[in-house]
Order: sequence, then structure tokens, then C-alpha cells
Amino acid sequence: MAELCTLSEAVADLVNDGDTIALEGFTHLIPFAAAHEIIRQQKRDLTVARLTPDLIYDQLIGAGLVRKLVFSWGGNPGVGSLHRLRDAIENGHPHQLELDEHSHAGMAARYTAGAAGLPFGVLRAYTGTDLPSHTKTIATLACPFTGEELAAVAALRPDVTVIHAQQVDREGNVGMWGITGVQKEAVLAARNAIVTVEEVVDDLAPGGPNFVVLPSWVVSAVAKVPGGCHPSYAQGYSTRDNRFYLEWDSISRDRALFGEWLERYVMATRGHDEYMALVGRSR
Amino acid sequence: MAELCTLSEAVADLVNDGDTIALEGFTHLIPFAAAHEIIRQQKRDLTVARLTPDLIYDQLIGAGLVRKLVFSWGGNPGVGSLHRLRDAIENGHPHQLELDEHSHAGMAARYTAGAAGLPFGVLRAYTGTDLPSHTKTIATLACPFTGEELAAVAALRPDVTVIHAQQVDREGNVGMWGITGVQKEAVLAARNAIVTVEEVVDDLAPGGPNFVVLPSWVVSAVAKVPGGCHPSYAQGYSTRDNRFYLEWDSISRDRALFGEWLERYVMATRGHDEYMALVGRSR
Amino acid sequence: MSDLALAQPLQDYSSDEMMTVAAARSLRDGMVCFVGIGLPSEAANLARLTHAPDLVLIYESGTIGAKPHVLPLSIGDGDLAETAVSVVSVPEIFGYWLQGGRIDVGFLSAAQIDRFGNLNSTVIGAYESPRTRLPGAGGAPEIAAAAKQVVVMLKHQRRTFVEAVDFVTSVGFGRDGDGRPGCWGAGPTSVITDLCVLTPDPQTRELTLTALHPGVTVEQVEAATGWPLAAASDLAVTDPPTDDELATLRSLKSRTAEAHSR
Amino acid sequence: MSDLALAQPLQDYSSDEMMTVAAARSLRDGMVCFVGIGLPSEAANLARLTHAPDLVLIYESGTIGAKPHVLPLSIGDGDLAETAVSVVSVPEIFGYWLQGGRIDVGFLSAAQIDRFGNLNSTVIGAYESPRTRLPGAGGAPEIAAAAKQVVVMLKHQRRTFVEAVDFVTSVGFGRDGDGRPGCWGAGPTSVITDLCVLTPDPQTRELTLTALHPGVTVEQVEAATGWPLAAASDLAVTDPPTDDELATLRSLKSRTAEAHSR
Repeated sequence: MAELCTLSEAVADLVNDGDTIALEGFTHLIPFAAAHEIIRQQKRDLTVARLTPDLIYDQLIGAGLVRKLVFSWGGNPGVGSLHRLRDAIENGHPHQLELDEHSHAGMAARYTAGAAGLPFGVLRAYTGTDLPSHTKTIATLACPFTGEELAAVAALRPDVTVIHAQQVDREGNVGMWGITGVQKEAVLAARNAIVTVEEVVDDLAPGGPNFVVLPSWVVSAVAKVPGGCHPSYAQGYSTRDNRFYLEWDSISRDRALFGEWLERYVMATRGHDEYMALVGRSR
Repeated sequence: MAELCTLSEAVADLVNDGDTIALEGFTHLIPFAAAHEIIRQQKRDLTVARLTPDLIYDQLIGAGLVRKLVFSWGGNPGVGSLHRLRDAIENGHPHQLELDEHSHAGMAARYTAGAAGLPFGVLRAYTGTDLPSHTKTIATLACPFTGEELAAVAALRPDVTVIHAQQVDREGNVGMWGITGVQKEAVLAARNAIVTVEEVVDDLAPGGPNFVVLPSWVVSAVAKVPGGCHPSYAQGYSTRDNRFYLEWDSISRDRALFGEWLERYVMATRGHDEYMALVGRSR
Repeated sequence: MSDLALAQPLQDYSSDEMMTVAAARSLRDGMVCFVGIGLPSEAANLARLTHAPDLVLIYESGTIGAKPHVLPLSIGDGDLAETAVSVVSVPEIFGYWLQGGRIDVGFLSAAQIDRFGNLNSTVIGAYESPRTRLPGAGGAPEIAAAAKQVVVMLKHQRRTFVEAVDFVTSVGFGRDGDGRPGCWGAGPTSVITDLCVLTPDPQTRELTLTALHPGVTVEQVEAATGWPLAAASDLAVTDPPTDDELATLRSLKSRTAEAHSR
Repeated sequence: MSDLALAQPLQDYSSDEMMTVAAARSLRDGMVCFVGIGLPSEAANLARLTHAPDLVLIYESGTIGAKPHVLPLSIGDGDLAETAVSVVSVPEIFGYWLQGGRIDVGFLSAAQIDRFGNLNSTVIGAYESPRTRLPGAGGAPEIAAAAKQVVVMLKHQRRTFVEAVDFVTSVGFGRDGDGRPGCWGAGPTSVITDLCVLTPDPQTRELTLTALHPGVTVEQVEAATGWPLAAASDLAVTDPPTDDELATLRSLKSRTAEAHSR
């Protein structure tokens, strides 16, 4: 049963050093506030899984908290590179980064298998590519009916999945809409799930297409964090801060600048409200 | 691209003798009108797939049009037996019926594999049961990562899937809500799909939870047939005719009574409007 | 027998009502319950309307957290969708929810059960040439395999409680009681009938008589069981239905009859 | 060159515009197109706003039939969800829609391409010790495998058109041009650059120069290609952009720039 608590409590209670965590959200609803809280609490030696590492993992990697990255596309969407990610892979700064690299289809199948209680997922994927020779969680298997060879990917079961959603009702049921990516699967695949939400409502009410409801009893903790996905967006509540994504390119490109940004906007803020005030997006 | 046409045209154009057809709908939205039209047009030697054969396949089987039944639960929900189905299996009347028998989970995985372009689906199923020794479309396979043994089921790819939905918009996009069962998967697994709808609308508008949209271009033909799911129901448009399900028990139990019912309500009616008027459910 | 029971008039209830009440009591509040139509649905909704208001009912039609106003006649009644917290597809309900290991209790019934809790709902006689063709598996095999525990509800009759089932539709502890290879859940934890409660022996896994409903004798149960029935030494007696349980059950059933006759 | 082209002022457009226009023209109305961000999205939306109003755009974020008002900056812009016929999950878009064989054309780009249309978007240098780490696969490997045909859009440069890609992220016809075992789609049917169009030779599957954009010479293309480039004997010249194509593209891009600067 989902407990309504502060984000700081949820991260302290549920995220441990050495955990495999998935902070999901496909461009939309990326749970940045939770990542910042993980940085504030200096959870270390993390394996972090996400289809698109995005700025959120660029920050975690740059902060030196990540041991291993499980992913499928690591760029700054529409802008360019994730420079902290590249610095880790290309130069081992701030330390070496282990990779478990897939395609989107493979990552989606891995979460789906995890959610469905299966040890692996089957898909037509990776054919003719060099990924299987570098990624241990890819294998092949033959169809028992036709003999055809297909790809298999190992189920992904995070210790903790964190997502940001639009709404939670008084009973703790979570509602989200718009582009919902792999969030349902990532939550159901995980041992524990933390959800940050824009709003607590009496009754869930979809504000757009593709309404997804997660019953209270599959969520471990819910924290009300309006704007908790900035610079990503929550459809019906906020718009994407495209300028932030553009500006990140120069912040992230420079180790010193990144360090200053992290200190000022994350370490020196006591929580998301202070962060939002500082980036000029008070709500 | 979905063409708006009459149900009679859709069945004549798309359903052929010897086809594998799936008329899906899980208690809700069962496409009875389409089955009646298939009977009127005397399409023969059919393989019919459905999780729950329900009255709809009891009628097709009793009408002598079915060679093989692919299914997982063949009862009259809340009432008892499907007597035409039983008569075919127990006594070979009106002729022998070949069975391809699964559990619901297995059938769902078969349609899902078909929709996803895979030759088979993987699941934890059939463990310790006698089903695999009678059903050729069940096999086992080992996880390439853990060695664990799991069930595999062959993909199910109907020649034609038929469903009933609440709405179609002017562009041919189909909208349905409420309990939607395996309909999306059954449509996407099929070579062709026929949809009967309650209403043609300017813009699709969900009248309940779980709104599912099928884009126009995955549907072959759409026919407006209000009440086309009677005695099943369409949430927001009609209620289940429970009395019909109860009365079916005695109609179906007796070969002669069934024959009279079929002649009077299906063969002698020129279409669904006449059927509805006759069963006293004019709309 | 508890104090509560002493306050009740005895035998002011049918053996079927006792069965439903006993099954309802096996559910704790907050449990997640995968429910079939008929007796299981009746018991689960009785529990929800009495001691377990936060029981989560999942029907295989894809309705999660349904709170039906009356008992559904079919697994896909509109009432289930309209009162559910979430409605999902059938592939999802079996994939993410049942197979995903999220079900605390699965309720099952069947036409035959054997001493190791294996269930038959497929066929009486041989599969290829059946004497009686039954509806078949539905969701049962995977409920039996994946629910953390399984509660079986059956009327106690010799033709139902058989030495060997004609077909294993849903596995209990296997034909020879060897266990449940490849299954996630614990299997049948109790079999609740109109006469008694059977539970598997922790060592042998054989169904053993552990509680009699009020007024029922061991001999009656033995006569209705098709194998030599083992009985626990410390045989309990089920508390009879309370006034509240009976009143709630009867009101639910009469509301249901009224609703479905329309 | 068609009559249309003769009516246009020559060179009143950039080579990038020519590339986008040529790619847009490769899409027929009603096609189902799996689109990535950047050049592919620009070309697909230009087609939708000119000759192919019923083009179905699918973005990997799960938006089916999106009709964005401006070019999305990210694959998950709200505009895509709000204008889509249907929005589904990421597992579903890759499972039922791409892998299900429902995509007519997949658009791809990359950092490197070789003569057999194999694409690299993973790494320059060795995988374990890269000179330049690129973003990686995203949806590309399965688009390359499953779309009925693949159109590749790339700026023509010697460091991009290489003898051998450092890493095969998405398969064209294989490192040795041996074919596409296990793939459903036909593979790359054209590579559209800012200089020309290459298409695979029907026999050898090697990318062959088949059309030059107006004003471009074979020598220019050869100089920008890292392998000895085969050229068709009947080399075509691409029709230059029409006024309508140019005006539509420029208006789309200025609306886009304006929207994203907010």
C-alpha cells in the first residue's frame, strides 16, 4: 500500500548503496527531483537503468554515484551529447562506468519480462548488429515450433523504480497520461516503487490520452512534488524546459562548470522547492 | 484503411470457407451479429478461435460450420453448459469437432505473439497439467540465462478477426472501452479485421475506463450495427441480456429446438435489425 | 468455538451458506484476490462487505479492484469495469498481475479433486471420447500455479472427491503428491466444502480433515470422500455464521437475483 | 527533370533543404512511417504538409498518427501525444507496431555508413575504449530489421561514408553484403544525402550512386565517399525543390524555432 511521505523520506527508506535503480519516463515525466534527492543523500555504487539516460543520469554519473549504466540511447534529445556520460566512458571520469547496452526494443522487453515474472523476453532484435558480442544480457533461442532463431534478453528487475506521475488519489492510486513510456512495466518489475506526483486529488481524472492507473498496492511510497520532473514536463501541468536542455550542453561539457552547477542547484538546496526557485521556475 | 460498408458485404468479402476466424470479446462486446451473418452466408469448414466460445460459437458449431475449435473455457457464463459444443464433442453432432485447447493465459499469449510478429509466446503455464499432452501448440523451452523451463505456445494468426466496438470516427479509427479482453491483440494478429460498431461519431470519446483506439489502417472493414453484440452488451450503449443467456440453456440443449431457433432468428432474418426486432430488443 | 458463535442461533443457515462464510473468513483485509465466478466470487464479496473492506478483487476480465454492487453473473459484467480502480487487457491481467506474482489468494472450484488437491474442470471420462465434456481450464491452471496460496471451494460429494481425477486441469501437489515443480505459489492451502475444511498435511501434502462445520460428523465426510480420508487428531469445529455474515450474504444474494432478473 | 522543376529558380535553396525535400518525396501518401527526431522527422512532416496528408507518423515514444504543429525537439514532446490518433506504451510500440510488421518506411540516420548500408550510431573507435562515444542504438536496430523499407538520411562526408563502420548498430546488408538473415524488411532502399541519392545494387547490394542533386558532380560525391563508389550508367538528376516544398519547409522550421525558444 502506497504511503504518502516526503521525497526525502522515500529515498532514505527505499534506496540503498549498491542498488539497481530505474528512474523512468520517456522524455515526458522524468523524475528529476528524485534523482536530485538521491544525489543529496549520496547513495553510491548504483546500477542505473533507463532507456534514455538523459540529463537525469548525466547528473548522477557526473556526481560519481554510478557504477553501471543499463541503457539504450544516451544523448541529449535534440541537442547532442551527454558530456558527463561521455567523460565517464571515454576518460573514466569521475570513475569507470560499466555498460549493459541494448536497443529500446530490448530494454522494453527486459522490463516487460520483469513485470510479467519471466526470466527473459523474446524478440526479433539485434540481428546483424555488434551489440550481442558486447552485452551479456542478450542471447539467442530457437522457436520450439518453427526452429526460427530469435533474440532473448534477460529480465530487468530493479530494486527500486522511481517515476513521476500527474496524480495520486486519497487511496494512493496513481494516475498518469500522455506518453507513459515503460513506466508501468518498470514499476511492476521492481521490488519497490517510488512515485512523485504533481497533485493529490479526490478522484483520478485523465487530462489526456492513454490514461494509466497504478493501484495503490503496487507502489511503495508516494511523494507530492509539483514540478518534480523539471526540466522534463508533466502533460497538463507543465511544459518542457527546452532552454534548460540546450543550456545543459555547456554546463555538462565542462567538469568545473558541472561541479558548480551540482553544488549550487542540488547539494546546496534543501529540496525541490528551493531547486525550482533557483532555476526560476517557482510554481 | 477501414472501409465503411454493410456487415453482409464485409463477411462476403473477407470470410472464406476453411478460414481461421476469431470473433473476440470477453463477455462484453461479443460480435454476435457478425456470427449470424456468417451463418446466413453459410461459410463452412471454419477453424474458430476464442477464449470463451460462449453462445456465439455454440451457434456456429450447432449450425455445422465449424471444423476445429481453438479455445480455453467453453461454458455458458453463470448458467452452465454450451450444449451444441458438448453435443459436437461428446456425440460428433452435427459432426466431429477438432480441439486445440488452452488456458486463458495461453490463448492470450498466442494472440499477443501473433500481434507482435513472433512465432511463439513464453509463459509460466500448464505446469503439472494434462493439457500439453493433448495440445500440439504447447511446448516447453529453457531460459537461455537461467536454464529454467517454461511453456511456449504457438502464435495464433487468424485469417480474419471480428470484434464489436462502441465507436468509429469519420476517418475510420475505432474506439472501445470497458472490458476489452484480447481484442486489440486479436485484431493485430489477424490478416484482416472486421469491426462492427454501435455508432459513427465525429470524434472518438471514451464513455468509460480503459479506452482503446485502433487506427483506421489496421482495420479492413467497419460496419455500423447497433446492438450487434446482443445478447452480450456494449458498455454505454446496452446492458447484457442475462435472460437470453438463461433461456439459451433450454434452446441449446435440444437439437430440434436449436434448429428451429437458428432457422427463425438467423436464417429467416435478413439482417441484424430483423433479428433484434424478433428478439424484442428493437433499438 | 468462539464466544461470538455462542451468541448465534444454531442451524439457522444452510450448509452452502456455511461454506461461503468459511471461505470468506479465510481472506484477510488488504489481500489481493483473483476471483472466479460463482462460489468464489460470492465468498470474496462477502469478505469485502464484512471483515475485509480493503480486499482487492481481481477478475480475469481485467478488472482490478472491482467493488461490484451485486454478484456478477459473468466474469465480464459492466459493474466490474465501472467499479474497478483499473481495467486492463486480458493478456495484461494474466501476464503482469497473475504471472507477475501479485496475487495473494486464488479461489478455485472444479468438477473433481483428488487427495493431493489436483483439480479437474476439463472432462469426465477420456479426453478424446468424454462421457461429459466440462467447460475447460479458463484461468485456473495459472491461478493454481502462480497465486501465493489457493483456496478451493467445492460441494462435498463422492463423485467430486475422487481417488484420481480424470484430467489434471490445475495442479495441486501433483498426481503422486510429489510437489509443484515450476510453480511459484504454495498451492492449495485449504479446501472448503459444505461439510468441512481440508488442509494439506505439511509432510505428505495429502488433504486432511482439519475442521468440521457445526453438526457434521467425520463419518458424513468420509462417506462423501472417494479416498480413505486422513483426519487431524485435533479436529476443530468451524464457528457458525454470525448474524452479520448471514444477513450480509442473504442481502447480497437477493440483490443479485433481483438485478439479474431484469 | 520534370516540368515542375523548370519553373523554379535554381539554387534558391541549400543542400540540406534539397536533402530534406528529396527524402520527403520518397514517402507516398498513406504510408506508415516510423520516424526519428531530427532530419527524418523534418522530412516526414514536410511530406505530410505537402503531397502526403494521410502519411501516418509513428514516433517511438508511442504516439501513433501524430500530426505535430511544429517539429518536435524530443521524441516525447507533448504535441505528439496531443495530436496522435492513439498513444501507447513503449513496449507496445516496439512489439505490436514495429516488430508486428506494420511499418512501411523506417527513417534512420547515423554517424557512419558503409557500402552495404550498415549503420553505426554507437561508437567511434573500439567499443571498450572509444575515441568518441555516440548515443547508441535507440530504436534503430529494430527499425532497420523490421520496417518494410528503410530510408537513410545523412550528410555526405568522407568520415561518415566509410569503408568499414566501427560498430554495426543497425544492419543494412551485413558487413560483407551477404544479406539480412532473420530480418523481415527489405533493408535500405535509398540513402539520401545533401549531395545525391544512393540505392543498393539489386545484385551486389552495394550502395550505388543513382541520382545527383542539381549542380552536384560525380567527382564531388566520390571525394566525400570513403570507398570506391559505383555509379549507375543512367544517372538521374533530382528535381530541385518546388516553391511549395521550400515555402512549407521554411515555414515549418521557423515555426519550430519560435516554439522551442519559448
